[in-house]
Amino acid sequence: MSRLNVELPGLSMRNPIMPASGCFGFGKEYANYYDLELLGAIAIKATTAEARFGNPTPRVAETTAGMLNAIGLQNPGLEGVMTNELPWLEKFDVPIVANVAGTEIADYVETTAKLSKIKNVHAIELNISCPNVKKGGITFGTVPEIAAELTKEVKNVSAVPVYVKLSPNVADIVEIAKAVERAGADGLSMINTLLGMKIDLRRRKPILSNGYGGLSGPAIKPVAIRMIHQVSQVVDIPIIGMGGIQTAEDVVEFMLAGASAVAVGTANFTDPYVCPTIIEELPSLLDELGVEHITDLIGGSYKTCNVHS
Amino acid sequence: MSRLNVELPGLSMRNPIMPASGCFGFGKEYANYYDLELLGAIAIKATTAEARFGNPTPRVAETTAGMLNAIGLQNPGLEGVMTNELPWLEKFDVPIVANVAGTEIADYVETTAKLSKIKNVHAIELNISCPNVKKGGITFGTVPEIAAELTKEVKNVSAVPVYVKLSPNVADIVEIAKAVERAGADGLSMINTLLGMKIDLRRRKPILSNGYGGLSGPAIKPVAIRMIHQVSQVVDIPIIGMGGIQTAEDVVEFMLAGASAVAVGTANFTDPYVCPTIIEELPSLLDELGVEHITDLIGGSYKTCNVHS
Amino acid sequence: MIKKDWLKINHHETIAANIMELKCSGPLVKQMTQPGQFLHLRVDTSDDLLLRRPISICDVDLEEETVTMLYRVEGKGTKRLSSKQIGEKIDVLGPLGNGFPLEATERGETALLVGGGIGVPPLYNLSKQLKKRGVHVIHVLGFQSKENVFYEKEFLELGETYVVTVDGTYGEKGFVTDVIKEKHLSFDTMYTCGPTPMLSALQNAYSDRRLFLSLEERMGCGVGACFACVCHVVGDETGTKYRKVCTDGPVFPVGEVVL
Amino acid sequence: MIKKDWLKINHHETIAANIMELKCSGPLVKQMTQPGQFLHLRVDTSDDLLLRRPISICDVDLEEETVTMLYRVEGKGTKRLSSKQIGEKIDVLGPLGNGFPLEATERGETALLVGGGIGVPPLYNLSKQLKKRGVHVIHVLGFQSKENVFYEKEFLELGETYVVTVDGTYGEKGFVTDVIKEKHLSFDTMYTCGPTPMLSALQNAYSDRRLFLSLEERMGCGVGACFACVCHVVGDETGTKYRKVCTDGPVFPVGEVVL
Ligand SMILES: Cc1cc2nc3c(=O)[nH]c(=O)nc-3n(C[C@H](O)[C@H](O)[C@H](O)COP(=O)(O)OP(=O)(O)OC[C@H]3O[C@@H](n4cnc5c(N)ncnc54)[C@H](O)[C@@H]3O)c2cc1C
Ligand SMILES: Cc1cc2nc3c(=O)[nH]c(=O)nc-3n(C[C@H](O)[C@H](O)[C@H](O)COP(=O)(O)OP(=O)(O)OC[C@H]3O[C@@H](n4cnc5c(N)ncnc54)[C@H](O)[C@@H]3O)c2cc1C
Ligand SMILES: Cc1cc2nc3c(=O)[nH]c(=O)nc-3n(C[C@H](O)[C@H](O)[C@H](O)COP(=O)(O)O)c2cc1C
Ligand SMILES: Cc1cc2nc3c(=O)[nH]c(=O)nc-3n(C[C@H](O)[C@H](O)[C@H](O)COP(=O)(O)O)c2cc1C
Ligand code: FES
Ligand code: FES
Repeated sequence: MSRLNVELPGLSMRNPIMPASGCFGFGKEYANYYDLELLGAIAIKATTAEARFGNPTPRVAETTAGMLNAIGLQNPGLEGVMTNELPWLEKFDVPIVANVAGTEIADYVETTAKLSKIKNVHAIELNISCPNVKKGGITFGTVPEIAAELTKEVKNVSAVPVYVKLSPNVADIVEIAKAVERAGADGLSMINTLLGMKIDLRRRKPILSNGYGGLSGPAIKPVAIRMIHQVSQVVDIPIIGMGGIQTAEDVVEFMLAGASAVAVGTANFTDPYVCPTIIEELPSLLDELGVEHITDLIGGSYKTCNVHS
Repeated sequence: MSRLNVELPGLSMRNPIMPASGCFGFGKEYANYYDLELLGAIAIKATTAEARFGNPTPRVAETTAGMLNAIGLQNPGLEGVMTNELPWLEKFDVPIVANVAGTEIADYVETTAKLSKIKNVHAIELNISCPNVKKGGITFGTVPEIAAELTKEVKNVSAVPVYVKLSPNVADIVEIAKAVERAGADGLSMINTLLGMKIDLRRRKPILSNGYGGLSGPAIKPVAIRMIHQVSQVVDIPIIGMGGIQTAEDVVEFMLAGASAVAVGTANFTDPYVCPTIIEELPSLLDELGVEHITDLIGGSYKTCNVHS
Repeated sequence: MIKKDWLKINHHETIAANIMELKCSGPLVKQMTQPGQFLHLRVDTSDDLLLRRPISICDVDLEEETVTMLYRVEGKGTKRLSSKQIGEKIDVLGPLGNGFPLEATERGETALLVGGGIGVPPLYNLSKQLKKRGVHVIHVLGFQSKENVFYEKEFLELGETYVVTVDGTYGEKGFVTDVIKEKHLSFDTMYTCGPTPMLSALQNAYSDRRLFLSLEERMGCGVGACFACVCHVVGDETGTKYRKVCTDGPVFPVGEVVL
Repeated sequence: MIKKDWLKINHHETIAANIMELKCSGPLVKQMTQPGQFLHLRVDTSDDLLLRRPISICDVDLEEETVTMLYRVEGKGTKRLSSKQIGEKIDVLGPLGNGFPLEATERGETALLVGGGIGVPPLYNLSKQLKKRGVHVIHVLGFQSKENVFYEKEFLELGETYVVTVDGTYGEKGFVTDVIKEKHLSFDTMYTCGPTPMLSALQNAYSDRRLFLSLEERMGCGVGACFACVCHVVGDETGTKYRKVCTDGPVFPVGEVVL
């Protein structure tokens, strides 16, 4: 009897835990640490149409309870991912979420069209935190109309459900969420990183060679919880929650806020075993909280009907 | 010979350190801990036209390297502040920054008109992170046009320079900053808190009775540094920087990012002596960094002319 | 006058289920004269826990400059505090707030001290000081269950002591209010600290008596500057009057604030 | 196979200005067989420092299951590490990466080991292992100043050792490259670890020799998953080829990666 399984569009997950995109490569490295089939799903690193080297190093900086990254979407490109990475993952019975990035709509469309047809890709995660070169560098994810247009075009070509990964760097996350839902998104992933910076006092220069980078880790958790709480009450599509998750308690908090599953990013760096540890600890935490099935938690902070008290 | 003094519109500060609004009451409490004249300035708690009790408790929650607050702008109202709080502060030779909040433009105008004429009020800080009731609850600080309109109206009546305190909960902080500069702001304060939430797993309810609250503390520092770095390069008015400052090193980082002075908020709760401690530590840190006068640091992360290397 | 210092841990042990007894010393203790005041502890210096934890003064030895605190291991902060070893130092701000008024009870009168759970500790030094002033003290201490009971012996040494457990596994069964009625305890002044439902029950039953209640609220600064810990004032029609638990309280006379 | 464990601190002391020697033990040490590999340390369990710190293996005693690390107290993490006491445990991930190839030098040949500052430590176990294989070892160790010099005696016990300081306050004055030239040191293989400018100078001077360089880069995961620590590949026209310092390195043969 499973108490942890979660059914989401395209993703039949044995538990709600997946490593977050960009924090788990294409799975090979952590496969040296544990059996990847323990995971509910795997979100692989962002894939772009062409191979990319990314930004110059340093690409990471530590901040209080967080980290900044400016990897710059390094990846082997669509061809590389299809020929080298995804086939290797086939031996694991675990659904893959393919994260797709680009600099214009055509990139996303091309990449999605091809990736979504690969056997073990069960869902596409649209990374809309990238700047749109055609629109003068405005980030896709900050303008509802642009986010919606991108979603629609990608949905047209995708063979699997599409999750749109929202950027938290906006004034009104609800507006964006509703726009992509209307445009056909099957689910949402939230949140991506907050834009941040750290300066080296002695060199008087940013630590990241790119200047700005994405802030992740427990520092941003309250922002993620708030956004998921806002959005989950007004959309009808499920949310994969992320942002600072480190423990089973964090997972419960995200689900109470309205997430249907979660992704763990930065915490993999602190502890490579964090995902299986969380999965192992969940059942006893559910016992302690008097929860039978993990899905009973979803939206529990506003859905009174679920509360056992 | 002072190495720490900073001259800003309306504010002749003996050092760049002021306690942040809302974290220092009206000065009375911390006056039991140290001489308030050690400070560069004091930003007093937000004043509204009418007295307010604020939100029900709990009003604070701790998060990793941060805290959430939903005080709800409790304050004795314009009359109370003018008759009880400001006169008491007169005995200290330290400039006061009066933080002004409201729910519609008329509130801000009324409060500023009166407060700005009080002898020891040297500057007004406009808290534009409040929801505008007349515009359906949209936060003043998230729409450039509304922020600009508010700034202009307030400038019209203010007898002292006006600093506009920006909300970080926006997609494009530069746009807002430019709009309020054009509308006549004499300076900027940034950043206010990020909107966040924390949920109690057992009660399944937000810890704050208000649900959402403002995230402050070191968790948000990278966001503050990034925004100040972005804005200071494109505006000609000075910036009072804040968000997670705890140490003299943090002050230097904010000034390198482009702040001309700083405010210390949450850290007062961790250590009531934090402001005088920072002030005391600054000179030796300047020595270590080879900086003669603290103002040489301003914008040092992008102004190469200032670098001694 | 110093208000914050590093106290050295002399003693740290578990005395009941999840309840630790912590003794530490330093010159700051000299100022801890008022029972019912609290200390604001920084549990460690890492930056993930920013807020201090308010913990009541349970007892002080002014000669030895030693203060005793009893605390329940609850969340992140008290868990981390519980790992501190003898010899380590801890950053203490205080004493803060207004404690129990000793002068409210005259020599020869009887004071009833009613504590619930982790509200029991501040009553201990209060009882000692009242007794020293010639006040007759009676204690009613309520706990969840047998395993949670602490300091019974210590209170017994000062006077009559009734222990009550909700589940009846130790002492009387029920709530503190039950015992006060059943035992017909009479008193001139009542001092109490404990969970809000207990305080409300006592307030309802004894609103016409000399009753002092110690409140709990989540705090930011602990010194009166942040307005985190306010409560409404009884009978205030404007709804804007307030008291701060950290500086006006934590102890209030009955009828002053809304619980 | 375990890859992460809590090692117990046996020894922790300052051996030069800001340089600490840390020895700890546990079964994980059994796997630390390759000189030049590194350990990824979690300096403590509070949540304000999320990233692990990469520290080289300086020496191992496989029998005693003890590993020695030398580190410089730099920023927040190493400062906090330096306060750990004997008996405390520390969370160690590793050994990670590809170390120095012992087999690149044949019995009877000469290896020149060139270290700069905090790049010196990994050369110590390398030297020991090379010597055990019958290789003749020569060491050139560069430091800023006299107060920064460490492990001279330890290296001397293994073979010829030249210490160089930038300011000339100890040993030869100048850079490691100066000494190599002035002393006409000849070698079959050179192994080096130190600051990038030093590595570049050696690479430029000895690009046609058997030379292995250990690189440093800021890391996220340390295991190859995050792409934080990449470097370009020499001669790659596409600009998209890379090596990861954490898994492909930290040791690379000369000419493989762009410094
Ligand atoms: C005046 C006063 C005196 C107190 N005296 C004692 C005492 O003598 N012994 C004792 O065990 N406890 C006492 N408490 C309660 C104690 O402060 C909390 O149990 C403690 O702060 C919980 O911290 P944590 O790190 O374990 O929990 P966490 O959940 O990690 O705390 C998170 C935040 O919430 C606050 N918080 C959580 N619970 C409470 C609470 N019940 N009251 C106030 N703040 C809370 C914490 O201070 C912290 O800021 C007192 C509280 C007050 C207000
Ligand atoms: C493969 C490898 C082996 C190393 N071996 C040793 C050794 O044996 N002894 C030793 O003293 N140092 C060694 N270093 C350098 C050591 O990792 C850094 O000095 C240390 O991480 C600094 O941490 P901090 O907390 O003091 O500084 P902080 O400034 O607080 O560190 C902040 C972040 O930046 C990273 N960082 C800062 N400086 C460096 C650096 N020079 N290299 C890599 N990351 C850095 C930290 O790991 C951390 O993630 C090695 C580095 C690498 C990559
Ligand atoms: C090093 C690193 C690389 C990342 N790369 C990607 C990426 O390629 N695509 C993406 O959508 N998100 C990426 N992210 C964001 C994470 O997937 C996640 O949304 C974010 O880090 C918040 O979760 P966390 O706090 O658990 O790390 C990356 C994050 C980190 C730290
Ligand atoms: C308890 C609390 C109350 C605050 N009240 C106000 C306020 O009244 N007006 C205002 O402009 N900002 C207010 N702020 C925001 C701070 O002034 C500051 O901008 C923010 O906390 C970031 O700085 P910090 O991280 O140093 O706290 C408040 C912050 C806190 C924590
Ligand atoms: S805790 Fe800040 S006013 Fe009471
Ligand atoms: S540190 Fe993550 S790939 Fe090397």
